[in-house]
Amino acid sequence: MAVVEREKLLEVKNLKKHFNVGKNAVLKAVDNVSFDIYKGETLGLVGESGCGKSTTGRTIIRLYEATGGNVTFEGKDVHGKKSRKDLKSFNRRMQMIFQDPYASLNPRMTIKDIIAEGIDIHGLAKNDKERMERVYELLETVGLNRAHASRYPHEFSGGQRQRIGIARALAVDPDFIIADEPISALDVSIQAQVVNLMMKLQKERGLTYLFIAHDLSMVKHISDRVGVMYLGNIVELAESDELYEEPLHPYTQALLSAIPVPDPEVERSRERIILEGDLPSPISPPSGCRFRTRCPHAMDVCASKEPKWLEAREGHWVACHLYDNELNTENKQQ
Amino acid sequence: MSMHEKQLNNDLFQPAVRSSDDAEKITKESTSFWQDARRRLFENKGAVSGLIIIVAILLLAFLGPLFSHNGFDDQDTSRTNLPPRVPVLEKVGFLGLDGVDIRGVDQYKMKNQKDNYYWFGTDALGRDQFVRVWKGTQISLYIAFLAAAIDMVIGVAYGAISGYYGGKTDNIMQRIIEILIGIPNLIVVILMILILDPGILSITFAMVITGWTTMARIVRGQILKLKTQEYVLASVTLGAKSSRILTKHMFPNILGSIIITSMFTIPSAIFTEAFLSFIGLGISPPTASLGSLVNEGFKSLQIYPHLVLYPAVIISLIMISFNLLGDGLRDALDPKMRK
Amino acid sequence: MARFVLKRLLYMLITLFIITSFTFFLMKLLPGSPFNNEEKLTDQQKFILNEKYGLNDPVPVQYFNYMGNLVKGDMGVSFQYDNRPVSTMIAERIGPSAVLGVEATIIGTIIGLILGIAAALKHNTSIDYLSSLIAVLGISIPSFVFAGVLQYYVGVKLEWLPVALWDGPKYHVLPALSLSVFVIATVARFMRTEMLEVLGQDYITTAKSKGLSNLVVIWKHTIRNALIPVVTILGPLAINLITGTLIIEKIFAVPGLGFQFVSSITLNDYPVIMATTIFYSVCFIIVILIVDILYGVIDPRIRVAGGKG
Amino acid sequence: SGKKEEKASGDSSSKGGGSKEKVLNLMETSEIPYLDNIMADDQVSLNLANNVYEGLYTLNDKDEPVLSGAAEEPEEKDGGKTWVFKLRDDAVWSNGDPVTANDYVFAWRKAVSKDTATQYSFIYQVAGILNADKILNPEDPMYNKTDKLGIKAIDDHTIEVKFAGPTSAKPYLKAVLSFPTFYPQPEKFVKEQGKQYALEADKALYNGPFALTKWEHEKGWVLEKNDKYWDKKNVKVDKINVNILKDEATRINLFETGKLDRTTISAEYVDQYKDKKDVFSTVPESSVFFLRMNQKNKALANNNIRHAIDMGWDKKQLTDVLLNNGSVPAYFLVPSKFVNGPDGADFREKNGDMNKGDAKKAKEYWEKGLKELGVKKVSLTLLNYDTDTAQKDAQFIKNQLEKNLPGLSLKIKAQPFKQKLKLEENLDYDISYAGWGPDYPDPMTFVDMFVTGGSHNEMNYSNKKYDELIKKASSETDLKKRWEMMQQAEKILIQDDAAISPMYQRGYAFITKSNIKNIHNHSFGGDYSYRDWDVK
Amino acid sequence: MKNILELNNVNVSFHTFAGEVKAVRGVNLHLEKGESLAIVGESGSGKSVTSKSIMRLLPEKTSEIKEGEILFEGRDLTKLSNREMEKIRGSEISMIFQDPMTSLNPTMTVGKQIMEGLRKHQNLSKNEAKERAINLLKLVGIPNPELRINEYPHQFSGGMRQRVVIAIALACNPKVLIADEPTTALDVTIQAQILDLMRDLQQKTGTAIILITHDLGVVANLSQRVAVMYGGTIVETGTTDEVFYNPKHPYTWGLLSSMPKLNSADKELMAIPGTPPNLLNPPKGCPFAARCPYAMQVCVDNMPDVTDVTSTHKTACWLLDERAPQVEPPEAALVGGAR
Ligand SMILES: Nc1ncnc2c1ncn2[C@@H]1O[C@H](COP(=O)(O)OP(=O)(O)OP(=O)(O)O)[C@@H](O)[C@H]1O
Ligand SMILES: Nc1ncnc2c1ncn2[C@@H]1O[C@H](COP(=O)(O)OP(=O)(O)OP(=O)(O)O)[C@@H](O)[C@H]1O
Ligand SMILES: [Mg+2]
Ligand SMILES: [Mg+2]
Repeated sequence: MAVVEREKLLEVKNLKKHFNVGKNAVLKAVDNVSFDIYKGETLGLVGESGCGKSTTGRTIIRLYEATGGNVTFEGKDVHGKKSRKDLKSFNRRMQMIFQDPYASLNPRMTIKDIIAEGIDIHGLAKNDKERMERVYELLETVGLNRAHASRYPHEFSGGQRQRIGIARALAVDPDFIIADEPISALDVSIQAQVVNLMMKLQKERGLTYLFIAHDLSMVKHISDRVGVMYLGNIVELAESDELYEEPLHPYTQALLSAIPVPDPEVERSRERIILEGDLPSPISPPSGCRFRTRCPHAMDVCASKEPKWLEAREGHWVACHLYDNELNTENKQQ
Repeated sequence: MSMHEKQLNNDLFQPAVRSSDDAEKITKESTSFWQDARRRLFENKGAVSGLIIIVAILLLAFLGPLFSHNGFDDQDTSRTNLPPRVPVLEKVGFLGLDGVDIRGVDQYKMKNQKDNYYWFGTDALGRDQFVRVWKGTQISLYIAFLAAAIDMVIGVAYGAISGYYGGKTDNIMQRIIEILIGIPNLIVVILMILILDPGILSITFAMVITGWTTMARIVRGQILKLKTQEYVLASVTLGAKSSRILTKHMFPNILGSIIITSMFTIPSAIFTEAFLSFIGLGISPPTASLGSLVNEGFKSLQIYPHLVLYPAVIISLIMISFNLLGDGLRDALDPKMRK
Repeated sequence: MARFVLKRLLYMLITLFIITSFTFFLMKLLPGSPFNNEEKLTDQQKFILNEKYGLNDPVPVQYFNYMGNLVKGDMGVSFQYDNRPVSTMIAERIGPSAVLGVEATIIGTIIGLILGIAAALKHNTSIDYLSSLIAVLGISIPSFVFAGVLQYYVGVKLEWLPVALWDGPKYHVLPALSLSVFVIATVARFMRTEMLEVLGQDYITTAKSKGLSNLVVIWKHTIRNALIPVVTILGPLAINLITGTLIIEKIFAVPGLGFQFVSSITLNDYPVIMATTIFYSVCFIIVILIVDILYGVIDPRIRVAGGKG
Repeated sequence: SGKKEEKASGDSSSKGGGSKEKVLNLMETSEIPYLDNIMADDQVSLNLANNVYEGLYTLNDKDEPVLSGAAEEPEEKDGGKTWVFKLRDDAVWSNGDPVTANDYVFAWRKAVSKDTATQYSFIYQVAGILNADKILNPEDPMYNKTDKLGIKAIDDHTIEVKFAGPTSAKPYLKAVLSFPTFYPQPEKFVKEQGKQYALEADKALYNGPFALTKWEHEKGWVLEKNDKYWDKKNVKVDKINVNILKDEATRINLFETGKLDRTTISAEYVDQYKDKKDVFSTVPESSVFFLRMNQKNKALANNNIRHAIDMGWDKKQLTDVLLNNGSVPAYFLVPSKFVNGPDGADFREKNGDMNKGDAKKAKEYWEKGLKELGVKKVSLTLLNYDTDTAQKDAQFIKNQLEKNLPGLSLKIKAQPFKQKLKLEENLDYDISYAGWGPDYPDPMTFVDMFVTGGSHNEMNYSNKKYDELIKKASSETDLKKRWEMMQQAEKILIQDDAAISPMYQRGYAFITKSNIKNIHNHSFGGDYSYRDWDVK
Repeated sequence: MKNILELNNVNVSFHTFAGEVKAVRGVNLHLEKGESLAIVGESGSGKSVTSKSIMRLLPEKTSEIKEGEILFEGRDLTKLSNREMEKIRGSEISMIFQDPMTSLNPTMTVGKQIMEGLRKHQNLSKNEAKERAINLLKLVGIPNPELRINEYPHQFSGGMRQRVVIAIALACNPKVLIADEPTTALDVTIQAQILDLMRDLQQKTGTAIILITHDLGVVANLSQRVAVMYGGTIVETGTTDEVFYNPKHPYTWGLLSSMPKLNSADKELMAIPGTPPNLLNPPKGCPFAARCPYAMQVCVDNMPDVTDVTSTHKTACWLLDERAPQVEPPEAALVGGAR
């Protein structure tokens, strides 16, 4: 994939989201995260559970007020004071698909009402007939049929539910969709259905995705570029092929080495990088590089200094002292 | 190889012909949530019997008094405190419907009322309890519905706003509830007596002031839980207004808890009304409600148990049927219970 | 933890201050004077009496005087009972009320829990229905009716227990039982729902998979987890019982707080109204605090978060 | 003999060896508000004071004042304006100190002091003690100068009481002096105790037939025979347990199980006990209940309408069926068997029943009244107490009146006691269910209520003739004339003006264990003197 | 016989309001001493029900083992009394549940939860049990076990919780360990640790493992043999190599091909269209027929017979019938080939 001049759709700069969790403790769920998303691409975001992926997504779409930093969408600031009208138009442009396909559907609403909600809110249909037409169209778009319209969420399989969630997001014709682990709650055979659908829609409608997941193989499959998060920071960001072939950050390396492959021979013979210990608490993250407590290559400097966000290769960004040339030359000099 | 193989025709080993979406075929007519709920409600045996009892009680409340030639305030001091006596059933001794009081004296004979039948007996003023009980039922049912309505309107709204907006709003609103609970009710009620004229309106008002705090607390808790549900967040990202989120997403999902809580408020409202009426903030005598009949009848529990028995039984019946209906309603509102 | 409690206590003080002030001014709006034979008093007498109790001052002055004394811990003296300090009055009367309330809460909770647990374990059987029926009756028939029936049948007819008065443990049984009916009903209903919920949880299956017997699973794993919502409703319920219930105390001649509070309001015994209100509110707020702390004891997950201040 | 007894002090209840202790188990409906006799302003306190303390006089079983603290009838001086009492020298407080003249002076002065502010201070005005009204008047220069009160200790056992007017106009004076507010108090002890005085059983001294030996607040108390009482040989009962029992069913149940010896019962239970002659009794009382008719209301300003309302309902049914407790229908204001006149006859004997019409007559009045008013319909509200019986009564009256007086609609408005009083005071009602008990044993306590502008009038009633009669009667020294004037006033009030509609003279129904004898009740002051009671 | 556990024609049904859910239909399985068997399959295919029926942990009132026998060391577990079953649970056979977040009691310390089983089955004293619990925690790789046994589950991370669950299951050295999706909720890095841990244990203690998962990568990693379940039946079993490199059933093909491969350049994944069958009313024929791209007429109405591909590899599919057309597995399903 050649890097041609691409139009930035979304810019995230130094985004911070801290939660107050009683007793004056602050949980830094997202701390200084920056990245851009280009029009029409899919940016994958991976990382261990609890590292702040969802929080990043939710803060971008304003479900949370950001603690710091800013998000611009097509050059316009997303956060800060906005009128209802601005907010509404913003809501039309940016949508979200949620992790749990069941929890994200109101159990007491029929599918047609769930899908039509965006249509109702934004007054996209003139009358009931038009509204239903749109609902049917959307249902068909996501591979369901009209007869499903008056059923309830619990009457659907997981894959179908997730497709309903997609239809709901599509109802307002968004340009950008944040998909927060849209497939982790699904079955393997169904995951493929959803991913295929998402990719099909992207092709047809020119959608842009922020695709959050922790299933690395699926992320690689769908994403153009992938960011790796660890404990509230992005530690590596690159084109997906590049990242999978040549991961730079020790954490990414460990992650990739641990993906089980459905091939007994490969599995029998492979070497895994096993990380010692668990994810530290985001309330009191380690000083310096947050990964240092589990890093096989940890150095003294990691404890004292936060690694810089640097472009180690063209389009391949990483936050690790191992690739900090200044630091390395310093070391050499000593 | 197994037996049936031979019976299998070779033709069967041709690719199957299928319509495209067999697996996802559905055959159900299009209905709305509320239509569904209604249907489910009527399929629930408990709920239906609850409903039937309520309707029966409602009918009796309005038609019952017509069965008697007595008005609810027809007094006659020559027939006071008669125990119940019902034609035909009076022959069945153990039912105690033969006009003999608990000391074994046939009061009808003693008071020269041999030709009369008072199904629920008479009270200290010689009034026909049957008529009074059903008249009282009218009022108590009104109170029950009123209390439920107040709970629904004020309690739910208050709790919902407090829980939904959270933060400072919540903190302040919760303090207000604490204060409302802290200030003695009786003072408030007496002060209301000063400004309001007795009547059903005053009762309504008195209950409006104090009757909804429990509901508000329960609803708040539920809303707090629902607030972080993904379907609510989904609606937020669609740009839904708070009012829409509250009414469309939260309300149907907390209705179950609301119904259960109402089951506690209703009986307490019935007796609160009796108390309010007693101290002069309610319905003025001779009109009586079930609650006041129980309160009054309780004083002669040992001598004329019939005075407390019938209204108490009817209150219990109302509550049992409300509960049956409430449970049914809760199930009906849960689409998962659909068959 | 200490911080959390402290913060809550501070809130409590503010709430209390508002309740006290509100009650004070509302109370002053009550009709009539606090004097017994009001209808017979001449204006001169009223003046003298008001003078004695400082009631001739403008209400705001009275308010500041009252609050000033309150801060010093002086809650004033009763008008109705010969200059008796209201603090001692409450202290004297709270004993029986509290004992009774605690007993009723304990009896009610135990029986309610048993009923609720039985109903949940025997879901949709006659035991379940019976328990529900008892619950509904307990909610819909006022406690005084139970009290009357118990007193008459157990006390007078069977002579198993004393009819009334307050002279020892034997005397507690009937009133506590009557009071507990509502508690039983409430606890049973809540417990049943919660038990059903908990019984469906994964960790119950885990417990069973260890080979624990049913009894152990229910006792050690189910009940405690089902208890949290019950604790929530139990707090305010207990407060209402502990601070005295007029009618039951009246029926069983229990020398408690219930009657005093009601009569202080109907007779305008201002200092008693104020003191009782404050006492009640303090109890209420403390119990809510205790409930929150109890949450933590029962559910360690909440302990860490330090509650939702 | 006082000295001998002192030795035994500290052992308050020495029981006669062998002979069985005589114990009474009684009840009250509320806690003792005041153990201080001067503060006592309610039935419980007054009754207690009557039994544990003693004044100059006490009422005997016929309700006549007899000497108790005073050794002999007073020596009258000044044309009756000064009485000198000799006190008994064997009367002592329960700590053995003698009851002295100074104790009386101290107590009386305390009673009229503004710091005491007892509600019954007015009884000093009723008795006409010199300067009492000035001392009690905040506008008077003599306000609160208690030492100016007409009482003086001549020596340890003699007091001199001065009156503002001739005592001969007050035939009830001695009875009034039997009222607890006139009892002595041991100055030294009271001062020692300060604020604590009479707050607990052991914080007071007793000079009456009984001593309060145990007091558990809100629960009950125990009276024991006072060993130091000068007349203790005539006190038969050894011990009285009093429990506070607020609920009637509870009282009956306790009575049934033998834990209670005597209780009042209400209508419902009367049926149950009426035939048990050995336990059932009714006791008349001297309170009268009546309907006030507020003449600010146009309809009620009409004499015929008032007559119609007074006659339009059956008082006998009310007392016999509803109250059913020994109350008697009242066609009068001054109760029967209250006080006898100078002629020795009951006040009622001459005045009898008034307005004893029937429904037919009531209707005639009613129609006449309506015609005069030029209306067909009258709607009125009946202000009522929020008690069970009052509400039942009101319903009966409403039913009767509406039946018998076509065009009348009566709405019942029950109100909490204080609010009811306020509404009455503001004349903010039409008809009101009211009652009056005597403040002193004389018809005047009833008949003077309705003078124009009187503080107990509260219904805008005004009749010059009536006012004049009352005014004259209060200073009339010719007792016979005075008596007749009062009777005439009552006639005007009821027969002519139907200013009020009397309902009933209250009675109480009691059940009492059959072994309890010599029970009497007083129409004034404390209800009972237990010293006369006996357990057989 | 080496089989420690043997399931013969096991049928399990649930009785629901809607009717009988036939969740497991004629399952045959065997487990040898010390081996590791994986059961894979779609959600709802009956994996958990099968394993719970071995433990007899299905809800008593609503479920029923309708047919078949479950032999554990020759004893039929379905015939044992509850008492006898309690002795086996946790000590002879133990189980790890799917969700580490919910399978620990939130209100009991971790240590107590581990000790419970020990004290029951091995009659250890409190201290002995504690010591053993500490050892177990050490074994599953939890640092500072002495301190951590006194903590509550919420104080543990997801991975640690899952390790606690494993420690509980291993406490009494069971002969059979059933692990129901032990790593689904975990991250790959932690998943890897857990898999290593289980392999270690198997080698050290000779415990036989039934591993339930739908992640074929995990299967490839841990198991010697695989059983593929679909619609309540086992559609294919064999050694891991046989199933991965020579799959015979179209569902297995679908499963293998729907996994994205890190090194494949294909943009479209091979999804299996449609949804699993409704077990309320299971199809007469092959449960997969409705979604099978190769379905024939015979598949719709007739349950396929089990065909032995090799002595260890068995498949239930009509395609293996000689009358059926030859079908090649799709490219994407060829695990080895594309490598
Ligand atoms: N509303 C909240 N209040 C407090 N803490 C929160 C809140 N939401 C998230 N967190 C914390 O922020 C951190 C990041 O959470 P987040 O949900 O973003 O993780 P994630 O990467 O999406 O994990 P997962 O893969 O489990 O979804 C976690 O430690 C979480 O506990
Ligand atoms: N208690 C129950 N009542 C009714 N049906 C049940 C019950 N438990 C399971 N089932 C049904 O039995 C079938 C098999 O369920 P099971 O839990 O074994 O699936 P699974 O293969 O473990 O799926 P997953 O991968 O999602 O865990 C499902 O259709 C399910 O709906
Ligand atoms: Mg997330
Ligand atoms: Mg499962």
